[in-house]
Amino acid sequence: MFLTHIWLIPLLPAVGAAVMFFFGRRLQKATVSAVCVGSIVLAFILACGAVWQYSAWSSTSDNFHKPYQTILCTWLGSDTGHLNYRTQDGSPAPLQADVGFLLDPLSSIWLLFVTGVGMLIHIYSTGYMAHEGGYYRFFGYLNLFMFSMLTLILANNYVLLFVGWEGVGLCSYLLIGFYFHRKSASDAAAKAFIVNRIGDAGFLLGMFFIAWYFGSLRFIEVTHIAHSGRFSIGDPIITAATLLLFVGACGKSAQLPLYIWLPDAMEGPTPVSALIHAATMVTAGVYMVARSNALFVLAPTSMKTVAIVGALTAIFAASIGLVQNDIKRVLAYSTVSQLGYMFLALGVGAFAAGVFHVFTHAFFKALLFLGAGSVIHSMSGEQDMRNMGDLGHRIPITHRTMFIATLAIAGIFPFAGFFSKDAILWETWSREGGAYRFLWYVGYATALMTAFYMFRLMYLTFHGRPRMSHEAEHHIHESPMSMTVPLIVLALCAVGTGWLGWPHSLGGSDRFTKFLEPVFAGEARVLQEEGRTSQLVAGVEEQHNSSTEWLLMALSLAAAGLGWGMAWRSYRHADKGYTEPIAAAVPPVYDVLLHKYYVDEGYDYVFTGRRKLGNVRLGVLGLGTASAWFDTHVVDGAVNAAGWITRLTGTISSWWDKWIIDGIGVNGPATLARILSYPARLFEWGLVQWYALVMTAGLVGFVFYYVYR
Amino acid sequence: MQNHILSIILFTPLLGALVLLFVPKENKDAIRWIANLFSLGGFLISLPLVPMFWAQRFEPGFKFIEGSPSNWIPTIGAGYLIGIDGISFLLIMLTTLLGWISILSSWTAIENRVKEYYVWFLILQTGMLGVFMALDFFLFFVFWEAMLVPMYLLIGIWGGPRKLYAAIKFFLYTLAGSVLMLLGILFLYFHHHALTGIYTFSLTALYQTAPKIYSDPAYGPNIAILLFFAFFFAFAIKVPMFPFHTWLPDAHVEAPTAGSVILAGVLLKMGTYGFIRFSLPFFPDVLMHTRVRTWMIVLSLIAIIYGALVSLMQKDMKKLVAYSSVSHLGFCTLGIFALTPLGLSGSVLQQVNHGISTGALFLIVGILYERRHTREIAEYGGISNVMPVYATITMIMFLSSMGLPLLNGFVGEFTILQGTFMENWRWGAWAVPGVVLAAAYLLWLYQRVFFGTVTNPKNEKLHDLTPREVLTFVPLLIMAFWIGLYPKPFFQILEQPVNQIVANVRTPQSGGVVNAATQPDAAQAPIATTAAVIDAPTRVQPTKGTK
Amino acid sequence: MAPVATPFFFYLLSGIMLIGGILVITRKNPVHSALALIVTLLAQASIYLMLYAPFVAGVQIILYAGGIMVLFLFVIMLVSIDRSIKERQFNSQWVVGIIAATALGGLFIAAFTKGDKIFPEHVLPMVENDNTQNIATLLYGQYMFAFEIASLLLLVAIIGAVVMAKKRI
Amino acid sequence: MLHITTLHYLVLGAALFLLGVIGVLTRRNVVIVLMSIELILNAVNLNLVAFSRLWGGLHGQIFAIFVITDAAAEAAVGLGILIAFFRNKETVNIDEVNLLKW
Repeated sequence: MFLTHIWLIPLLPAVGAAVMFFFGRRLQKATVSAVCVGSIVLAFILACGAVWQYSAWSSTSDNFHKPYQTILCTWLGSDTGHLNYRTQDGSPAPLQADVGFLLDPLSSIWLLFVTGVGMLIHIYSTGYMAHEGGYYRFFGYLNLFMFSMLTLILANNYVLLFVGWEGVGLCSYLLIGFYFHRKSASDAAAKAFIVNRIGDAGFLLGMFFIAWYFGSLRFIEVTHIAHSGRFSIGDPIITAATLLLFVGACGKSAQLPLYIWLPDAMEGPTPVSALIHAATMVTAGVYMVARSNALFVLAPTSMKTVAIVGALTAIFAASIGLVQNDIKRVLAYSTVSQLGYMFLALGVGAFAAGVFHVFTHAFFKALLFLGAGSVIHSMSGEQDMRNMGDLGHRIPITHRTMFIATLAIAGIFPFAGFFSKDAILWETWSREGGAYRFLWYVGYATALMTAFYMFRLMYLTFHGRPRMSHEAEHHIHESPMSMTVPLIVLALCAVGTGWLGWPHSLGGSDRFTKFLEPVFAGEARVLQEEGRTSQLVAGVEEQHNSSTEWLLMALSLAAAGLGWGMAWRSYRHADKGYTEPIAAAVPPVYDVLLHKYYVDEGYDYVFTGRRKLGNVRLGVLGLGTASAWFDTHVVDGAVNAAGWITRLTGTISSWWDKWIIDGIGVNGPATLARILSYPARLFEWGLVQWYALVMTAGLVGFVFYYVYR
Repeated sequence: MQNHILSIILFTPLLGALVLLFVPKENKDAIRWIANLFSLGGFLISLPLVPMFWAQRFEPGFKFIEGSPSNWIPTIGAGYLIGIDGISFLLIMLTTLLGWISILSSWTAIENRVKEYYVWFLILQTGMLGVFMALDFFLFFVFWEAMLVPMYLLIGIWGGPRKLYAAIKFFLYTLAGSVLMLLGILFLYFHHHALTGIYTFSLTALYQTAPKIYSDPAYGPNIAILLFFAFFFAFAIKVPMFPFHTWLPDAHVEAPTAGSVILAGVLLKMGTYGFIRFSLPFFPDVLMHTRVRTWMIVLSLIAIIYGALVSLMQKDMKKLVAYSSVSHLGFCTLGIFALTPLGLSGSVLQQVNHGISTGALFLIVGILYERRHTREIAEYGGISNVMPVYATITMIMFLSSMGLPLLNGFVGEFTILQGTFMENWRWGAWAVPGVVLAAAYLLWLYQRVFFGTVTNPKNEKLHDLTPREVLTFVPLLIMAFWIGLYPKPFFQILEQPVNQIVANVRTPQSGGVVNAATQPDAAQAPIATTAAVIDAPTRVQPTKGTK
Repeated sequence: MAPVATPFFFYLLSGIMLIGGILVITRKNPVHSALALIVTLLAQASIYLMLYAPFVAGVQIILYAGGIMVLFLFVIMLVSIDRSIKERQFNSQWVVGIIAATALGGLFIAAFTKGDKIFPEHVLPMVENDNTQNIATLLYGQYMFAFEIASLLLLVAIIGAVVMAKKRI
Repeated sequence: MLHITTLHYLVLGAALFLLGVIGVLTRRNVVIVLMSIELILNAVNLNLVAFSRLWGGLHGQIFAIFVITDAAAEAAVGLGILIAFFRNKETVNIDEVNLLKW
């Protein structure tokens, strides 16, 4: 029942959004909350039911480890089979995109945490947004986002996934720009959308390559064909396709070089940052790459690219996060960095580990954001950590839950982050006989930085001396129940979710990887055939050297501890005008980090052209200016010149006509006639009776002639 | 009724214009009511065509044919011969819908010379419908030219400050192209006579003989290419394709709102329609065996990116939308010259989409213009605060225009891109930046006009949409969502004609030199059997879940 | 009719006509002229009777004296004649005009004198009764077409007169 | 002499005709000019009827009737023009009609 009605899961939020669109303006806040939160709660229940039913269904012998697919109807395409294109081998394939849903372990995981975290954040928002204008608009957008995200997750083909993909981008745009009267917010919104669009363009092209090569865009068919062995490893078209898909993922999941929109996206309300820009939407890229794993494993170049980009992003963003002062920006860079981790895992072929990190990260990062939101809420909108301090005992629930989340993200045993992060680091170390070991160092350094900037955040916010103004201090209060309850639930998850992937080396059974096995099993075979790896999934893992793994765990714990310690030393007693340790040690580095490596400025000079380089405008705006000039002066100029030449010849012709042809040729004889006519005119003075008289005279003459001839 | 439905649709607006002639011009409200009645009537009368056409959407050839060849001026072989296929059907429905909407939208916008305005508008409507219906080249040309005059007057009388410049530019530019087309038509006409001894302008007859020019030793490929360009200029100016587009921004900026809507929504489609209806079937060999097609594709790609870039820099809202039309129409011509069923059907769908979304965009600009009498982007800001409903509708239409999935624009663009990509992936790849730039210029415009706080005190008192204005948008919104959510009917309507055209173009003509390298799949299909060209695919059955 | 009476009446009526004609062209007041013209016309109608043309005589009285002259009188009433009565009545070329007319008259007399012989000695006999019937037969028979043309001419004249006399159409 | 011949009628007609001509040529008042024209027409009619009597046929009389018709039409149009003219120029003097004069 749940499985067959799986389409209800995305539809419910869509209905909520539609209700808000048409009637939201007239509804009470309570009704708005009831409709929107209710739809998500229902979706969550349905999602749980569907996953539960799916696990039962897929363990039957008939459907063992099969994905569940249901196709409602054809969306794109004529459905008659006559509207076709030709694939690369010349066979016809229809233009086809279904409204179809696919449930397998991969989408189950996303389904659960998206609806779960989404539900909690909806509840949280009823408290957070209670005093804001545009309440119904906010919830309408949130519901629309849930619809898009769930479509993205449950889609059975790339096109429908793209629908969700663009849909979440749109909702992200709308929600970042929620405070649209602020210029910075609308700038950030447009930036997010356009940067995402660049990624989407790559995604589109990747999709076309897949359609051209595989003749279908359904995941099941593509995976099936990819597994069939028709294509050799390293096939250039598949490499191109996967690289283009990864461009899309870079846009959506904020990887280098398209990460720039995510920190700015913090202009949106904090629940939005938590839901969209931390827990769910930004992991869509990870989802898409994991979904296309069958293709990626056929393209080692793409895999390497993914891994390197991921690792670089991780350390790059973490280093920026070290010195940021805006509480949400720290978290934003942390998100970018963690997403880098996930891509690192995917790139080295440890899909399950990457997905595991997505899963745990969703909870603790959402918790961190919501906690930050709670802090901001209590501080009456203040986001700068330099003006906080000593909040720990004033908002205890927020403090404690956030502390749990910090432990989780820093990778302290036994919190969730520890398991997922260590899984990634371990896979990076061990995959392909250590080919990626250089990336491990990067990941390790990142872990150290992560611990440092997270504990820096904690100490600056909750400990040290109070640095806020007296008025603000006076207003500090713990958030309402609707906000703290989600925090507590998420804190529980931040502790517990990691245990799902308790590794074998520590005596666990790593249920998480096992659950995902059907999705990635095929790839393990490919990788093995390739001879690139000796182990991937459970069952093989016992063979590896547990002692090395323990050593690595200990090292990363040490790194986390070191970061914590450094932060403790520097910020424990932070008072007004505290010194940043990095600024004290190497000021130039601090400056570069504080200005985010000047990347935004560089992009403005080179790509967007919003800043002029001297007198020259480069980038798109420069091209646009040049094109506009070309258009008015050259293209339109040519048209006008043609008109001008025509008019010039016209003027000459008319002069010739007037003075030569008409003047001499025509008017000449006329003038002559006129001159000659003067004598004749003497007889005519216009009096009627004179004419009659002349007539009579004529008559006299006439009669005279007849009488006397 | 069934047999004459096309004629009824065609002449209803003209009847309205005749009736209006008898209404005293002082009686403005009566004139408005009558004009609206007739335009709405024209739309409603065209609705029964939908089920009728739907019933025979898979049948080959033209449907609802009326008249016969040479029944009009037998001495020269011109006839009143009209009929439609899926392509013209969609465009006709678009025309009747947009005609109604634009007439409705001019209720308060036009205050002087109301009677003439509506009379010309209704005549224009008949002209446009006639272009899409005519199956006789003479008739086609008559409508093609006849529709120029009302548009010229609409721009020239009710336009903005530089209306005369714009109107004359529009008129002369289009006329220049038409003259070349007339020469081309006459050549085909006499060529047909030379081959068969019959003087006729009937399209179906010319379809038989025109493709033979290429391989005819008396003329040869060069003549065929020249002829192709004779038609090309007429259509490319109308579309407008890249170097011929500059009349468009001027005409749009100066035209009254309804004129812009019709100009963008329908008039531009005549160019693309001309390509599909005439250029492709008349000169298949020119397209398949010479470099001409590559040039067409290159021009389309330039239009896509260049139009978007120029649009990015505009300071005038209408000009911005006008250049975005150049970009969008670039997609349409790209789809046409990709010469694949997907490209063609996407192109026609995109033409309809462009009519809907860009039509709506011009209405949107027109509404602000009516309130503030300026189109300068810098004059606005924070309009969302004072006109929330308007802002919402605008957002939806912008999204539709930039091709967001589940709205109409995406369906067309995706199909075009896929069809083009499959023909040559580089073509598809070069077109994709246009999608990104579309988002850039539209969102930037939205941000500058709607976001922020109201900084200009003149904008503080703007009132939101009136019910009449909302009513003008409702059909467009419905269509936008319909095409976006459930485009299958449209694909089914287009399927037969596009396959037919592609089959005609890709099948080697008698005596034509088939270049196997450029045309790997040409040999399969006889001209008339459409389904055979691209045989039914072996569809992989989806894995159905158990209940 | 007795032969004595005929010359008498002829001269009487001729005298009336000529006096009337002279009055027409010499009176200052157009009303007087018109009245004189009526007298002339009535006298001429009598002469028609002497020429066995009763129908023409009737038409002369009804149409000319009755219709056209009423029209003249109306117009005279419509246009203001006060000013023109006080002004000069003859134009600058009147001497030349009279000379020309006299010359013409002289020529007429010469013509009559010279051409006297071309007329037959005796008038041909003529059916004296049924004149109207015979005219009708001719009008609706032989002259049918001319008759219709004349009616068309009248129609045009009516429309023309209305168009020209009406202030605004 | 006592016998009245056709010639008498012709002389009478000629006299009437000359009176009419004198009127047309010399009078300034348009109304009287028009009346003079009527005189001329009547002179012609007299001749026609006289000849009709001479030849013993009715054709002359028919002609006379047509001339009367013509006179009626001419009078109507002429007087219409007169009224239009008077309205514009406030005069009935024919020598002031010189709009078409070069």
